[in-house]
Formats: sequence, C-alpha cells, structure tokens
Amino acid sequence: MIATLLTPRFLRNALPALSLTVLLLAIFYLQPRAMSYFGLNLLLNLALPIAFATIAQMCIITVNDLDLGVGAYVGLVAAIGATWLNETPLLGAAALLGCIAVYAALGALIHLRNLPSIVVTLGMSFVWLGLALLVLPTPGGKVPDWIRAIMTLKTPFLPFTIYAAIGVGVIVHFGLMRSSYGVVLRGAGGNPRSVSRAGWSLLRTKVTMFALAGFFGMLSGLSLIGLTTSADANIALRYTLLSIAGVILGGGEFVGGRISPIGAVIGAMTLTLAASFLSFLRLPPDWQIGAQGGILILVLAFRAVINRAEARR
Amino acid sequence: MSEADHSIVRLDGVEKHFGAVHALNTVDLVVTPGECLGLVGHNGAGKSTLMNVLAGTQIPDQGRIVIRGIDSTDGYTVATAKQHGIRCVFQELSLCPNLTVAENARVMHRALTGFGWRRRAAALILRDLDEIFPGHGIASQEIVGDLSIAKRQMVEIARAFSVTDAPADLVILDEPTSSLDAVVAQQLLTFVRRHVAAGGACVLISHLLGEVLSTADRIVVMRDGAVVEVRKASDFDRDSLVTAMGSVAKDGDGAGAAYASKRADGSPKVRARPAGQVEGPDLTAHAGEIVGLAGLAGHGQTDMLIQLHAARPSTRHTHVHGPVALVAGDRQTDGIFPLWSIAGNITIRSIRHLLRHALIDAAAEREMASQWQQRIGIRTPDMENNILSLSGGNQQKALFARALASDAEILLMDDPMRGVDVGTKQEVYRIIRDEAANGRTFIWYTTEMDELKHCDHVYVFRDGAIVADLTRREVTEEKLLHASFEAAE
Amino acid sequence: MTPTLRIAARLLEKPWLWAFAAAFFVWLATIVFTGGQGAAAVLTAALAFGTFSVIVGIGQMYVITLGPGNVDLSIPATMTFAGAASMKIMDTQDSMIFIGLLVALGVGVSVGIFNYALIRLLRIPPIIATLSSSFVFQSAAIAYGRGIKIKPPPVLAEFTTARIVGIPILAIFTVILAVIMAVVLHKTVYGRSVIAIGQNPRAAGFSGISVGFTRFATYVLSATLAGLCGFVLSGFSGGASLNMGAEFLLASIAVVVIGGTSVAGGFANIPGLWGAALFMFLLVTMLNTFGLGAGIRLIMTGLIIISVITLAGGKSTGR
Amino acid sequence: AQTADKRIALSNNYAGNSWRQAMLKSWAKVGDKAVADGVIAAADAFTTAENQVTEQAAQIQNLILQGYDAIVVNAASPDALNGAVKEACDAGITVVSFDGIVTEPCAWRIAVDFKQMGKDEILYLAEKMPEGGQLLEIRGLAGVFVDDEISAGIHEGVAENPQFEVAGSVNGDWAQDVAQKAVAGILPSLPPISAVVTQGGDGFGAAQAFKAAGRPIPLIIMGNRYDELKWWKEQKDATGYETMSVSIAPGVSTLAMWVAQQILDGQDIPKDLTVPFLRIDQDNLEENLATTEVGGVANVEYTLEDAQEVVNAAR
Ligand SMILES: Nc1ncnc2c1ncn2[C@@H]1O[C@H](COP(=O)(O)OP(=O)(O)OP(=O)(O)O)[C@@H](O)[C@H]1O
Ligand SMILES: Nc1ncnc2c1ncn2[C@@H]1O[C@H](COP(=O)(O)OP(=O)(O)OP(=O)(O)O)[C@@H](O)[C@H]1O
Ligand SMILES: [Mg+2]
Ligand SMILES: [Mg+2]
Repeated sequence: MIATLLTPRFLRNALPALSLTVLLLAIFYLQPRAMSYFGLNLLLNLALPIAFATIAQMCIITVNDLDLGVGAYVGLVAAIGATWLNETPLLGAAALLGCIAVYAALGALIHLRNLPSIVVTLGMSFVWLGLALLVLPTPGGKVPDWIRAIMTLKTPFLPFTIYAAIGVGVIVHFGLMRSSYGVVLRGAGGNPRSVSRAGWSLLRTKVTMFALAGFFGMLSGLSLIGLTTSADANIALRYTLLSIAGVILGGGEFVGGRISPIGAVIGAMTLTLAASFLSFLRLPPDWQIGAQGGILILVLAFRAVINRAEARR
Repeated sequence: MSEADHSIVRLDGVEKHFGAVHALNTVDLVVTPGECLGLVGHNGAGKSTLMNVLAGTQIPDQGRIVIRGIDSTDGYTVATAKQHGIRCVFQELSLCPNLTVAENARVMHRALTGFGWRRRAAALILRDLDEIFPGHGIASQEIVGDLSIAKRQMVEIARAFSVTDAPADLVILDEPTSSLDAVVAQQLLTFVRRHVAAGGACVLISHLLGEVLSTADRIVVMRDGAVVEVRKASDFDRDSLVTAMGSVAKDGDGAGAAYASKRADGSPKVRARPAGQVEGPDLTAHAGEIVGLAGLAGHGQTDMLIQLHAARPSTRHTHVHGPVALVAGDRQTDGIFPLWSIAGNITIRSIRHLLRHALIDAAAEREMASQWQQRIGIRTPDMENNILSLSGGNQQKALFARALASDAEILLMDDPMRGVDVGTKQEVYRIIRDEAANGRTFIWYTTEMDELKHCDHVYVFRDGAIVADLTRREVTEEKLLHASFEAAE
Repeated sequence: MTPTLRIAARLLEKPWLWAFAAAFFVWLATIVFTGGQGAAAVLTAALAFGTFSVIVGIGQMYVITLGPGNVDLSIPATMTFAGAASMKIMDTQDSMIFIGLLVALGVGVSVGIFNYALIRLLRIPPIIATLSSSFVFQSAAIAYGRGIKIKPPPVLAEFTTARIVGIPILAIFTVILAVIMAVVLHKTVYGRSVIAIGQNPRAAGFSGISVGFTRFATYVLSATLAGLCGFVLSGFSGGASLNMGAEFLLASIAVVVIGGTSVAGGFANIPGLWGAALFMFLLVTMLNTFGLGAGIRLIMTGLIIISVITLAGGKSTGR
Repeated sequence: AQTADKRIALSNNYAGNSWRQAMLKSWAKVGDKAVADGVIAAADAFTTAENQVTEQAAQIQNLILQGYDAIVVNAASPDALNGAVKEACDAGITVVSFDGIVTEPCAWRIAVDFKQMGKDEILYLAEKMPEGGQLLEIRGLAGVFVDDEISAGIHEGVAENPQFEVAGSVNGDWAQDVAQKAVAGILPSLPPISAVVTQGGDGFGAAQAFKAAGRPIPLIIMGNRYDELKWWKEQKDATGYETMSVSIAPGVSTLAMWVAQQILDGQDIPKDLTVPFLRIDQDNLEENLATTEVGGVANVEYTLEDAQEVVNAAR
C-alpha cells in the first residue's frame, strides 16, 4: 500500500497538493486562529477568482498559446458585472456573452492567420482595459445581489470557497482530462499535426479553448466582485501573471498540452496562501515585497528537492 | 482494365510541385483489395508525397483521385480518406506525446466516445498491439512521450490497423520498420500478410528491399517523381530492383572483409560501462575501429550513446578521449533544427572551425555545405532551402554530413540509416570505412543485421547491460538473437 | 523578375519591415493631424525614448529566442536597483561616473547569475524564477535607496540628453549597440547557439553546443543590459526612482514580439526592435495628439497592435 | 491611556515611489514612538507588492485574522475594497482610511479635497496670468479616482475661467519619467503653452521635456518632490521663475494613526475628516526646501494634539 503510494509518478502528481498542505500547516502554526471556518474563509475566499483565472489561462496554454490579457479581461467583466448586469441584467448578460464571443473569435484569428498569441492578447489587454474604463470610468458600481448571495453562502463544515474550488477543479478535470473530446483538445496542444491528420478541425479546438477561457475569465470577474461588492477597471491586472504562475505551480507546462486542472486550482490557492503566510510573519515593510519572491522560490525549490530525490531512486 | 473496376483507389496523372522541385510527375497508381503494394525509390523520389496525396494531407496540383470507381478529387481531405477506410502511418511519427497510448487511439477514432470510452479505447489498442506485436510490453496507460521511438512506432502502426466504425481497408505504411529491430519488423510483415489475406490492402514503403520483396504482391518503383516500373514482386529480385531504382548495386563490397584487430596498439579511445550494469564486459573502442551496438530496440543502446556523448572528457565509468559527434536517429527530437536551412543544419557542429576574426565565415559555411552535398548526395536545388523541404532520407543524410564534417574523432551513431535508400547506404558505408581507415572511431547502434557486418566489434545489449562482446568473425545472426533473448552464461 | 522586383520581394520577407511600416504610418497620421507641425521633433523624441526600450529589448529578445517559456520578468527591478545603486554611489560627482557604470553593470551581472541559479539549480521555470527575483531586487532597491532620489552627475545628465543635429547621442550609441548585438546573434558561436537552442535544445546539445553555458550567458546578458538601461535612464530623467522600470516589463516583451522575433524561440531579428520601439512611442503620441480619452486611447492602442501583427501575417513568427 | 494594549496595523497597497516611502517612514517614526510611550501596543506596517486591489483585500483579511484592533488603510480603490472593509468592521475592527479612502460607511475617512486642489491650480493661474492661455494637463493613472477628482477640479476651474484652454492632456501616471515621456511626445504638436497643470510628482519630468524640446519653459505647477522644489528654486534664483506647489503630505498616515487611536480610546469622531493639502508658495519655498530631505518629499508629520485639532475642526 505504502509502496504504491510512493511511486515517482504519484509523488510528482501529488507535489502541488503537498506544497499546499505544508503551507497551510505553517500558517496554522503561526496563526492558530486561521484554523476555523471563519479563518479559512478569510484566508481562501479571494483564491476562488484567481483559481478561475488560472483555469482560463490553462485553457489557453493547453493549445500552446499564452494569454497576456486575462487580467484586464477580468477587470472588464467586473466592470460590466457591477454596472450593466446590476442595472439592466439583460444588457449585462448580452455584453458578457459578447466578451466570450470575442475570445472565441481571437482563437479563430490566431489559428487562421497563424499569429503569435502573445502579441494578440497583449493588444487585447489594452482593448479590455479601455473598454472597462468606458464602462466604468471611475471605480464604483454595485454587485448584483444574487452574486453577492452566492459568494457569501454559508455552507456546512467548510467555507463555500473550498467547495467551489474543488468543484471547479473536478469539473474541468473531467472535461479536459477524462472526456473523449477533452483528449482531442489536449492532443491539439501535444501534436496539432497529428490531430488534424486524424480528421479533427484545429480551428474548432482553438475556438473551443479560447471560448472556455473567456467563460472562466467571466466567472473569475463575477466571483471577484461578489467578494469586493463593487468594481474597478484596474482591479485584476495582476491576475495575468498570477494565472500563469498558478498553471506552472500546478504542474502544467507552457507547450505540449501537458496540463493539470486540479493542479492549477491548487497552484492558485498556493499563491494566495503564500502571500498570507508572509503577512503572518510580520516582516519589515522594506522586505515584504522581496519575501513574496522568496516564498515562491521556496515553494518551487521544495519541488526541485522532491524531483531530485525521485530521480535518484 | 478489370482491376480498376474493383480498385480501392486509383490515382490518375497526379502532379505536385514544391517551388522548383517537381515532386510528382504524372503519377498513376492503383491499389486493389487483398494486395500489398510495395513502393520503393531513392530518397526524394516522391514516395511520401504520393502517399500524402492519397491520405488527403497534401492537395495535388493536378490529377484525379478515384475511390472505388467514384471520382473524389474535389474537396478530397483527410476526412474523406478516413471515411473511405484509408489510413496512413506517416514517415515522421505523428502521435500526441502528451497523451497516453489509449488516448492516442481515441484521437484516431471518433466512435470512441460516451460512457466507458477509456476502457474501450484501451481494449481496442491493446487488441491490435497484441495481434501485430505479441509481447510488445506496452501498457495502454503509458504516456507516449515516455516511450522509446520503437514503441511509439509500434503504437502508431497498431492504431492505424485498429477498426471501430470506420474501416481500415487500405493502410499506408511509410517506412514502418525504420526504427524497429529485426524481430519486431518481422512480426509486422507477417501481420501485413495476414491483413491482405483477409481482404485488406496495404502500401508498404521501405528501403529494406528484402522486406518489400518478401511481403509485397506488386512493386511500384519511383524515380525522380515518376513511376518507372510496376511489376509483380516475384518478377523482381534484389538486383533488378536496385537497377530499376537507378542505383548501382554494389552489394556488400568491403563488408565482411577479413577481420584484423586494431586493438593491439595504443590505449582505447573509448571505454565505458552502461550506467545500470554491475558486471560483464565494458564497451571499448580504439582508433580506427567500427564498433556495433546490437540487441533488440530499446534495450539501452541509445542510452549508452547519450552517456558517451555526455561524458566529455571523462566520468567515473566512462572514458572518452577526443572530440565526439552524434548522428541522431530520432531526427525530429534529437537532430533537426526546423527553422534553419540545410546548410545551417550541416555546419552547426563545426561553426567553431569556420571562424574568421572571431566571426562565422559565411563563405566557408557555404563551401562546407556544398562539399558535403556532393559527397553524400543530398537532393535539393539549393542548400539554402529549409531543412524540412527535404525528404526524410535526405534529412538523415544532412545529419550524417553534420557529424562527418566535424572535427570529431569519435562518431556516435544512433541507428543512423533510418530511411536512407540503398544506393546512399552503400555510399555511406564506404565513407564510414574510409574515415575509420583514417583513424576515426565509430560507435554504431543499428537495428539492421546487415550493418553489423561492417563492424569490427559488436556489443549486444539486453535490459540496459552488455551481455555479449563479439568480434566481427564471431558475429552471426543466430548468435546475436541468442544473446538478445537469453541471459549470457 | 526584374532585379528591383526581386529586391522588393526579398525586402517584403523581412520580419522587421512591418514594425517600421507601422511606425511610419502612425507618424504620418500624427503630422497630418497637426498639419505638419512638429514632424521632426516627434521623431527626435521617439528616438530618445525608443532607446531605452531597445536596450532592454535586446536582452529580452535573446532570452525569448532561447525557446518557449524563456522570458525575463526581472528587467524592471534590475533597472530600478541598478539605477538607485549607481546614483547613490556616484552621489552627483562626475569623477565617479565610471565607477557608477561598473556598479550598474555589476548589479545586472549579479541579477543574471541569481536568475540562472534559480532556473538551473532549483529547476524553477524561468518565468517564475525571474518574477520571484524581481520581487527580491525590488525590495533590495527599496531597502538600499529608501525612495530617495539622487541626481545624476552633471556630465552624465548632459551626455544622456545631448544631441547632434537633432539626433540624441544616446540613440546613436544604441544603434551601434544594436548592430553589434545583431552581429553577435548571427555571426558568432554564441549567437548561433542561442538560436539553435531555441529551435531544439536536445539537438543543440547533441551538436556540441554547451546549452547550459549559453543559457547562463543569455540571462546574464539580459540583466546586464537592464542594468545599463537603468543607469542611462537615471541619467536621462534626473535620477533613479523606485518605479522607473515598471513600464519596461510589457514594453520589453512588446518590442520583441512586434519587431518580428518568434515567441516560440529560435528566430530573432534586431532591426525590428527599433521599428517596434518607434512604433510604440509614436502610437501613444498619435493618440495623445488626437486628444482622445484614456479608454478610447487604450482600445485604439490594442486594436492597432493587433492589426499590425495580422497584416504582417504569422509567416515566420507563428508558433 | 486606555489604548495601551491596542494594536494598530497599516494596510498599504504600494511602496514603489518616494511618496509612499516617506509615508511608511513617517508611520514608523511616529508609531514606534507611540509604542515606546505606551500609548498603543503595536503599530505594524504591511505593504503589498503591486498596486492591486485584490492583494490588498487579501491583506486586510489577513489583518483581521491576526486580531488587530484597528486597521489604517491607504486603499487601492475607493469601492473595490468595501467587501474586505465590511468584513473587518463586522469583526469589530476600527477601519480608518486616508489618502486613498474607501466608501464603505462603517469606515472613517480622512480625505483631501482633491477637486479643490485641482481648482486651486487654475485659480492661481488666473491670478498670475489674467490674459489666460493654452494649458497642458498632466493626469495621473487612468481609472484611479484621485486622477478623476483632480482633473475634474481643473476642468471646472477652466470652465469658470474661459480665458484658459486645455490644449493637450496626457497621462503621466504620477511618475516623473512617464510624464517626461508623454510630454515629450505630445509637445511638438502643441501650440505655445502658457502653463502646465499637474497632479504632483510629474512637474520635474515636464520641465525636463520642455527643456529637451528646446521650448520656452511655461509656468509648471509643482508637486512636493524634492527634485521639483529644487528645480523651482534654481529657476527662481536664476530668472525669478514663479509658480506654486500643491500636494498631500505623506505624513497624513500619522494623522490616520492618531485618529484610529482616538476612536479606540472611545472618543466620538466624525466619520468624515478633511486635511488641508500642503501648499508651497513663492515666499515659503526656501523654508520648505530646507526641511525636505534631499531626494525625498516635503512632509508634515502629526502629533496627537495636531490630530485632536483636526478632529475638533470637523465637529
Ligand atoms: N514541404 C516541402 N517543401 C519543399 N519540398 C518538398 C516538401 N516536401 C517534399 N519536398 C520535396 O519533394 C521531393 C519528394 O519528397 P518525398 O518526401 O516524397 O520523398 P520520398 O520518396 O518519400 O523520400 P525518402 O525515401 O527520403 O523518404 C523531394 O525532393 C523533397 O525535397
Ligand atoms: N535520446 C533519449 N533521451 C532520453 N531518453 C531516451 C532517449 N532514447 C530513449 N529514451 C528513453 O529511455 C528509456 C530506455 O530506452 P533505451 O534508451 O534503452 O532505448 P533505445 O535502445 O535507444 O531504443 P530506441 O530503439 O528506439 O531508440 C525509454 O523509456 C526511452 O523512451
Ligand atoms: Mg519519405
Ligand atoms: Mg535507440
């Protein structure tokens, strides 16, 4: 039993979860108050929007592209969510659907013209931010009550965030890793030529993945304003880098369709917890920023140590 | 012609140009059910291009594609081909390395969906693997990228023969045995015969003429983009086939010449022990020696070469004296720089010696490239063309040129003749012998029995260890097989 | 084909052409709007400010050329730290300029070594390694400089803002740097190695290229150029500030990819950096001149970038 | 005092410029002294890496967990932190916002009348140059409310003084080099400029750009950075150059700390307090320059008494 648990492949897959556990234990040690329903909620509720953004980024990375605009896009969704969706729900819903359609169109454009996605999404990051500023020139707006209600749901035993994060991870895992079309989608990242030679449309896979990214980006924006109650065009610019880091922390790779949805969710949580861990350490302000780098390095170095131990076996 | 009426496919007057290259020149081809069609020709003759047309991955400039008597030229795509039961194992392997074996089967089969598809996909691919390659040792949940190239090739072949709702009436095999060892290759050829006996059809492309002669019913010979001969296989023999291809048969000259040990004088250039091996013979190679690595594919020969390449100058169990160059066998992952020209791909190993005033001398580079184009016969109008514009065999020649042109005293070769045509092979064997005579050392992993006859010494690998050390005189097929399968006593 | 046609056709294949064409049209649109006023002055300003993007862009380009996943996110922090450290050491004295330059370059080299150590020894993916180290060095800059802004030595300030017939001296030096780095890229063993690794690292290793050393040198190169840029930018803008590098995170990547270098690695070109840097500056200038609101301005920026890359077509830049 | 066992935290969203550094320094100086004097138990400062709402929200949530009695916030966004601020209030924590204030009703606000600040710039100009002229406006970071407020004040002032016209407007992100770059780009296309209205932190950059373009240097409204004041002084000495400086003193963080302490002490404090902005004129330039650290920011730190004064004024 133990022997089967300690196989290299298992260790490698369990690594993200292991890092998360260690971090969580360290936080509990530093701040026992965190070990409660209330504490866990405070620690983790902002991880949910990051997890959604990370999943969105992962969809794009699956087909060997990269989205430098996801942060700005989440900001736009937040702006729409706190204004139109609240005041004129139909218009708001239509606008959000429109955003997803634009994402799908980006996928098509990138595929048909064989463009580098980095440039296109970089350009789109300006467009999203500009649109957000038009929708919401100064911060404000109000989140629709139903979103607020969902995000503040009192669930039994564990906070809503944790259920939601597990739910997202599992659903996307089934969609991409277990379903039969998911295989084709990942295959399109692994060897596009082989997939098209098997008679699949690469255009369709690209469009699907980009539309999915748009969808999860939308969930990210909406869940975010559910927590903040109002919006700001600049609210999530940082999500671009965070989401990339989350995918990689979770064991994904930039090219080749090697991804892990559950790992990505765990990666997003690890990033959130890492920042909290630091504030519990009460470092001098000068070094607080540097420590964020330090903790990322530590978490990843931990992986390197395990990987090396595994290689030696 | 009556055969045209019940043919699976008929190509009429197919033309294909790539820029200045006339890859296919009014080619006609017929494949009928129940036959294995052999397709041979020199490197760059147009075989793969023709098969790409047939499989729908390349659109011909002109000509008709007739499927079961119906003209399907317009809008002919991969999907059309698949629908009509035409499958292709391409020369450059095309599996998704990030997916498992079973998932790769799913990519091929639209019908594998719905509840329990994973189980069905695994069963499907394992059934075909078991049938074609008994004892293959591949699990359906293995990630393809973790498999050796031989196993990847086996998976791809099995996948092409697997049947769900779409039939596999015509399976095209473009150099399927290039990375397989003799035992596995024979399994495949036996299966091909069973397949056609059951009413299926195959196109078999190979540079191992023996395979084609023994397996095909009819043989089509191509030369410079045109079909030059179509005859029953029994009407050909090796010599007439080589002649038809336009090469001069110089069979076996030099090979099997009297063995004279070169080990008497001097210390060895290379001495090494496979990483996992505790006891048994070390691998040793002296200046001017050609040392063969044998055994079944995937038993550690490539690892040995990598170990030698990484050990410059020396590590504990590995001593390598002198500069080293490697000729990759898995050219896509280990050899080719896909964005560079042919010339750039050849000179990269030698750029340090092409410097003038610390800068790379473009003229010297061109000079080296064209010199080796001549010596090794790379078929291209311009060495500045992209490397991927070459046919598979010609790419391999470019990799050969890269290593031979370098200053290396020790050349490591990882089954380097994959996809090289007969005529060129003879040419390369000659170069190897000449270079060895000049004092270069060759360490040569090969999956072809015939090539071991060129070696002074042969080490047989099994399970990552050397199990036998044979001199040229001792090398026989029987001995090799024995060592490959049985523990060495 | 006539010779002129052939030359035109060859030119059209150049990946950098589009960046320059885009810069030209944006410039044209600007001066049409102003009725010709300030046509030359805008170009001068574009050259002056483009310089900084080009300096860091060169380093970023080498890194990106190493292949997928390679990117240097520590450029802004390196610039800030190098700028702050060198200004503090020079303390407005002209006699210390050379020492100050050495300090700035030294900071760059150290950051590069640190980055590569993270990548190599701890096997951290470059994007996260450089992001982490950027936090560390940003902190170091804060702890070291405390946000105090020290003026550059007068001679340095003079040099970085000086012009010859309207052309900034710094731009001339940067053109020379660009030419040298282009020669390094295409004509030296090191440059070839970078391109080879970007296409196929395994094959590069088997072709006798020392993959590890080349990657090490490239990360050091990028950080060193960032240090240099921090030094001259501090001189140019009257001292180092803590956020002076911030805009170069996106800018350094943008000039590389808009300039026609492949984001998938293994294919790079230096002239495109200049084209893209001029384009990016002139684009902002054009939209400012049109007097549009921030929202519309951002949208136009994005759409124009996408149009340029779409027109240029993903022939050589596709991944 | 009653507050001897109370712990106060500063939640800061950005540390990447000299104003924020001065703010943190003032906080540390005054806070350490208050702790040493036994007035409060702790005054810890927390800062996030980038100017990001989400990170600050998480930070505030962590401070709640750590059981601080009061949280003093310089907020990344007036609205988007309301969720976290509400959670803090619900946990019984006093929240005092300053500079970047929050709109959540349960929190206290120490605000600067940014709109008035912008308007004052035009009023000053109207006095200096009654004949009016063309203005160049340098704005801050798009989408941040301070930027909108100041700009609105400026445009209101221009509307009331039609002899002025805004000929061009650029975003300088409150950073000297960004301002320099943006001004240098737009300058060639502009008519002669009489004055530059700014938001602080960007005056020196604008001056550099004018100098580089070889254009006559207009009247540039300054902020409170040392380099701005220094440059002004040099011009004043050389040519009798006249201008003014408006800004908000980074030491306002210490006012917020005292206000938090007073609230913890059980005082009844109005929810909305206003601090005057720091204005420097031609005649008190030298005085202010002398007290400003070289390379730093002109500053005012508050004592408990100063704070009580501000509070009484609001009552
Ligand atoms: N994509 C391409 N671009 C340009 N030329 C090409 C391309 N593909 C093939 N060619 C050229 O077409 C000719 C035929 O190539 P093909 O691959 O069909 O040869 P082959 O008979 O399969 O050779 P081999 O035995 O080496 O595999 C060659 O000269 C090759 O260089
Ligand atoms: N060049 C390589 N680099 C890294 N791993 C390799 C390489 N070649 C093979 N492997 C892996 O090493 C393991 C052992 O394979 P081994 O090296 O014995 O194969 P091999 O004898 O070279 O087989 P193959 O026939 O094709 O090349 C396999 O999992 C294989 O995928
Ligand atoms: Mg071929
Ligand atoms: Mg092998």
